[in-house]
Amino acid sequence: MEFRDAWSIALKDLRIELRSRILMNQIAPYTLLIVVLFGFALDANTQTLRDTGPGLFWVAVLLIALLAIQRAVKIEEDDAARERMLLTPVHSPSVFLGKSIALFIQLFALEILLFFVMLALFDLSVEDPLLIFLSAVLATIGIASSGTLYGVIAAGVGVRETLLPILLLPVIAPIAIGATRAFGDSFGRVDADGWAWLGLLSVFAVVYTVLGMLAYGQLVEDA
Amino acid sequence: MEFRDAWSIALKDLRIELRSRILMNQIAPYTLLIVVLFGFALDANTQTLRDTGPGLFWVAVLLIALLAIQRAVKIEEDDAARERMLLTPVHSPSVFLGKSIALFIQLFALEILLFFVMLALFDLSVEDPLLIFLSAVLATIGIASSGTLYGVIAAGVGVRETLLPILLLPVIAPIAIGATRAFGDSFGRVDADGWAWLGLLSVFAVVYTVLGMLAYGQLVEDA
Amino acid sequence: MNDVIDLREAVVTLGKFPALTGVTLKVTQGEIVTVCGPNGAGKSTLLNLCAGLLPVREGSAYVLGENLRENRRAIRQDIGLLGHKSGLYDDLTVEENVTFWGSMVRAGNDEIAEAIKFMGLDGRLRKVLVRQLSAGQRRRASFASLVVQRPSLWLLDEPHAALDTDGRDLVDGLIQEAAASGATVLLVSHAPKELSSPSGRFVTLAGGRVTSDINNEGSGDGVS
Amino acid sequence: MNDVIDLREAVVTLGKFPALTGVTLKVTQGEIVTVCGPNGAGKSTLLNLCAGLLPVREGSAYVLGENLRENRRAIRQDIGLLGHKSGLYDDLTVEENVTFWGSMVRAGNDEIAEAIKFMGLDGRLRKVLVRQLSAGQRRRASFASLVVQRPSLWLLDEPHAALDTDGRDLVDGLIQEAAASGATVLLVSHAPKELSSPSGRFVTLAGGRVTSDINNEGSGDGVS
Amino acid sequence: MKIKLLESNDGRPNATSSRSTRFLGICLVLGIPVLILFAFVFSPKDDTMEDAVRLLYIHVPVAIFSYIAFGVTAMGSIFYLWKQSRWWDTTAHASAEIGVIFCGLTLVTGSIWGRPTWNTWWEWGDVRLVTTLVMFLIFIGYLALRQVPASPHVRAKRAAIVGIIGTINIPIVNRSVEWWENSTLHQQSSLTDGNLEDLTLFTWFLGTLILAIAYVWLMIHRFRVGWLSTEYESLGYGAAIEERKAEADLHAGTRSGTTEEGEVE
Ligand code: HEM
Ligand SMILES: Nc1ncnc2c1ncn2[C@@H]1O[C@H](COP(=O)(O)OP(=O)(O)OP(=O)(O)O)[C@@H](O)[C@H]1O
Ligand SMILES: Nc1ncnc2c1ncn2[C@@H]1O[C@H](COP(=O)(O)OP(=O)(O)OP(=O)(O)O)[C@@H](O)[C@H]1O
Ligand SMILES: [Mg+2]
Ligand SMILES: [Mg+2]
Repeated sequence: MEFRDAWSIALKDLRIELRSRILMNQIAPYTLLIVVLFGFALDANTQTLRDTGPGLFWVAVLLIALLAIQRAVKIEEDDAARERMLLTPVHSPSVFLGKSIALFIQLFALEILLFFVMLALFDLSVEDPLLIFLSAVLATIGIASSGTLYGVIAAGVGVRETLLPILLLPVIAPIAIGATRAFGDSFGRVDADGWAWLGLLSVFAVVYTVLGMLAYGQLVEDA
Repeated sequence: MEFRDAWSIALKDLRIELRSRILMNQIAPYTLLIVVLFGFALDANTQTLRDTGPGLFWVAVLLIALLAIQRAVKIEEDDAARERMLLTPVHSPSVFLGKSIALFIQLFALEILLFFVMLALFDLSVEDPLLIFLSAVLATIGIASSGTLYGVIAAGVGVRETLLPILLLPVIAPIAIGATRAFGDSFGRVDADGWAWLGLLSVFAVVYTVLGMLAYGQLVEDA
Repeated sequence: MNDVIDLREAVVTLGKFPALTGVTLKVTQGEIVTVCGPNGAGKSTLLNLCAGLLPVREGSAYVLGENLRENRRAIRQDIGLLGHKSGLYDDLTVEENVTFWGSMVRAGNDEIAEAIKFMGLDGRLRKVLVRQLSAGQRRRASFASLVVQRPSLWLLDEPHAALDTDGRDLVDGLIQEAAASGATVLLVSHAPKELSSPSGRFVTLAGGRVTSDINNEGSGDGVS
Repeated sequence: MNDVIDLREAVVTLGKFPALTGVTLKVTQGEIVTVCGPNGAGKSTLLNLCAGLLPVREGSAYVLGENLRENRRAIRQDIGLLGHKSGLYDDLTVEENVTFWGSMVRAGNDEIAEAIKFMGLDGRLRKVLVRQLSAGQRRRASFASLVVQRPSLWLLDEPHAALDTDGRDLVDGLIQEAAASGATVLLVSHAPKELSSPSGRFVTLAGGRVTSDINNEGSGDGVS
Repeated sequence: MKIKLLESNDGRPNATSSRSTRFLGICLVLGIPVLILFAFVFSPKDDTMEDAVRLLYIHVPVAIFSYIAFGVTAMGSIFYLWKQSRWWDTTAHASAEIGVIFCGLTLVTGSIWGRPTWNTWWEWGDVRLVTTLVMFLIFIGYLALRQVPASPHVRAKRAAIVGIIGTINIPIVNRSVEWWENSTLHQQSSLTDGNLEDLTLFTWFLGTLILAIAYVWLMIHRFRVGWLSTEYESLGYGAAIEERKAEADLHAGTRSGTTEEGEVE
């Protein structure tokens, strides 16, 4: 595994994203929309919203992650670039890492945006910024690496758009729950032990990253 | 406009959907997942769930509709079938109608499924089945026709996956709100006047169907 | 008026790029015209223009007697375009695809069955999903969905691409037959000498305009 | 052992369909082998098999000395495959694409610039998004991203498709040069007579197996 | 279509300002301090809302002009579909952009106002608030669509239809307070009730007038920017055509040779 390859791959993905300006022009507004949508659905007073703030944040992140992963798979599939990659000396753990890094960066940028919007809209106050930061980073690593892994599982089957959510959501839901609890603690709303949940998140992050690096090659092998 | 053409087109779309079994194998489980996901997000007791039942139902329908519309656009785009259709004597209102009908049938089938799941899970009881039925039909017509219209607006731009939700969600959100209120009334939970909301839903259904039939040709003209 | 295509200094831009920089071209009914030219010369763009799929930015453009600057829709149903893409649905079988497009262009069931047979897609392939076809089989299916249309102007972008020798002969026969029955054919080819009848009219496009237009008489394709 | 490809009764199934029904084929180093055959004969499948992209179901298959039944990965980096699809990213420019694939196969910057120039993609096209290219230009870009790889086994599926005369000459030159420098070339073509050197070895595939294997001596391609 | 030069009639380079826009600008510069004076000093406090009432002078005018701006977008869109002229398209785009700003300001000032009066920044159950937000998002989508790379005509057409559909929502927003009375906290027509003090009413009119001038001023400038930028896009047109035509000469030799070969065989 060479880190330089991973980095080239990540850069390539990020460049494609910047080129199509999806991040700024589309996913960012979509982020806002999701928050609004939940507002409708709950139809509740601000107090309820405030209590469920962290949960909403992570559900929104999950849905955004799905979109971002779909995109990431699509750009490899559109013109058989995935097969092309097989015929290079690049090791598949590097490919996995590269695509995960790109996904992580995109998701994290959006989370920052979403975070401040929610902070303002739902009138939340942060009690433990370090816990917030760490749990966001760890959860996002978990989501990015499991997303990349499942993205390739759903790839090439012609029904990816609908298969991916089904496969992925149950897997990343536990991450979202963990992150929700950690956030809840940081906002001082839930009397959960945020740092304990952080442990869970790091387990997920490590497990999915390692598993991904091991399994990715197996999965892409048969194009 | 010939209705026979519309029907052929609808049949073709439905056949493609059945062939890829997305409806049964994928969107249906996804529907369930969304419901469960909201359960997490709310993190609430059954009473809250029961009160927000109608809202959840329609938010789930919106998300499913987005997936179904993406698919419907994709099958036309994949191998330039949209351009091919331009070179036939079929009138564009027929095409619009055909694609809307197919979308309607798929969405309605899923709504029936979702409805019974929610009924069971959230322990709801129906007080006014006619109102439920009519509001579901009208709302679904509105969603299907506006979705078909916006699907073609977002088509062919290379960033469809993300553009479509941004354009469409705010437009169909009012439909979902109206339907939520009508449902709420039918479940006897909200003291809204359900039948008045039904009026709003029929306005949307008519407006989007007429507008779609008029505008669709304009939109597909330039491939 | 017998000019099926009549372009004068037609300019077409794709995005900001002037893909056609002023094409002047007249094609009369029953002619078979082969368009050659280097990659990126604007050949596919020319076909799309003649199909009424692209707006004319400058100059004038008449196809089948209609002014494309005023009405690009009227002619479309009389045009059969075979582009680089197939225009088929991956998740339908060959037969379902051809039947669908046949019903869209009001073809009868006989014509549909005949087209499938003609392109050599009967037998096993009839019930195979288009997604699973080989490149050439897919091209044949695309052709079949065009044949049922019986257009009066055929626009063929590299009709030989991906086809085997039999397929090429079939297509050549089809082109001759179409022209003989009064239709007009504009086709793009990178290897004109390989066409079965290398006589006829050859138009060379380069840099978005016509650089040569040679007619080898004696082909006998032109009707009337 | 000098056999770059050594297949014996190799069977490959796509889904349930046996696309190759028992192919026996030996290709030695430095050879240029042209594979012909009707549409759906299994030519593309044969190339994918040789690239180690498909599992061998029966028979034996050795490529570049590796047993494909045991390890399909080891050989992949030495193989350049040009399939029906381009393997490029639509939203990157020509230069970005070739540079990316170049860096994946450890090519130097000079080689990358040279490949772009060689395929006639310098100048304006260098900065154009692949999405906006014409069919032939896209094919050229795909070739450029292959050239930087300098593979020892070239698998080319209709290398002439969509290319203009210049492009075809370039590609023919490339193939000759590759073979001369010790690489092996297996190419699929529907119009073998059109190749610049119609001598050499021709393998015909039909119904998923080899039906004829003719060697026109005197080509001088084989370097051994 | 003729390609106009980037020059105005008097031969000078085209700018986005002119004598009349400068006049409007001066009116604004003078008018805003006057409005501030009236809003903060001369007009009285409200009995119930105290000083918060002063937000009325900005909140209501921006709300009204966001309606007007989106209305103009719809009109421009309709006329574009009818006449296919770039003028209407640019108008629609310019107005939508200003409308989004005004609509955003409505949301912001409304939220700020809501804090002291309703004790909350935002109320999800409120029909007017939510429908205003929906309108805002629809036009955010409209602007996103305008960013998408596509040919100008295609983009204009698609945007026109989105603009028209978006505007259908405006009457719904406007009427929502009357239709669903029981689900709003929001003020109903307090202006037409006639129980406002004279000076308050006057200040409110002044605010509306200033906003009207601001809208017109912004429109003219934004329109010209839009017009010039499309003009700018087509600037290289002639040169691009020449460059493209020259590509032919590169291939001239080889190509004609090949064609003749074809004839001979
Ligand atoms: C985010 C919160 C708010 C939003 C989105 C909002 C939105 C609007 C809109 C769209 C209008 C124009 C209605 C029309 O003319 O049809 C309007 C008018 C008005 N708003 Fe708000 N508003 C908000 C908060 C408030 C608050 C907190 C107050 C005062 C307590 C207020 C008082 C008014 C008044 C008095 C009018 C004029 C009503 C009329 O004459 O029709 N608004 N608002
Ligand atoms: N958006 C764009 N920006 C820049 N150039 C473009 C754009 N769209 C198309 N082009 C260029 O316009 C030309 C399109 O030509 P066209 O597809 O008609 O070529 P062609 O003659 O069919 O070529 P081929 O033989 O390769 O199929 C190409 O040179 C392409 O690079
Ligand atoms: N899943 C499947 N089910 C049935 N048949 C299949 C399936 N997948 C592939 N095929 C068949 O296998 C064959 C694939 O052949 P291949 O693509 O190798 O053909 P080819 O020789 O490259 O033809 P062409 O010249 O048209 O490119 C085709 O006949 C195709 O119909
Ligand atoms: Mg072309
Ligand atoms: Mg093939």
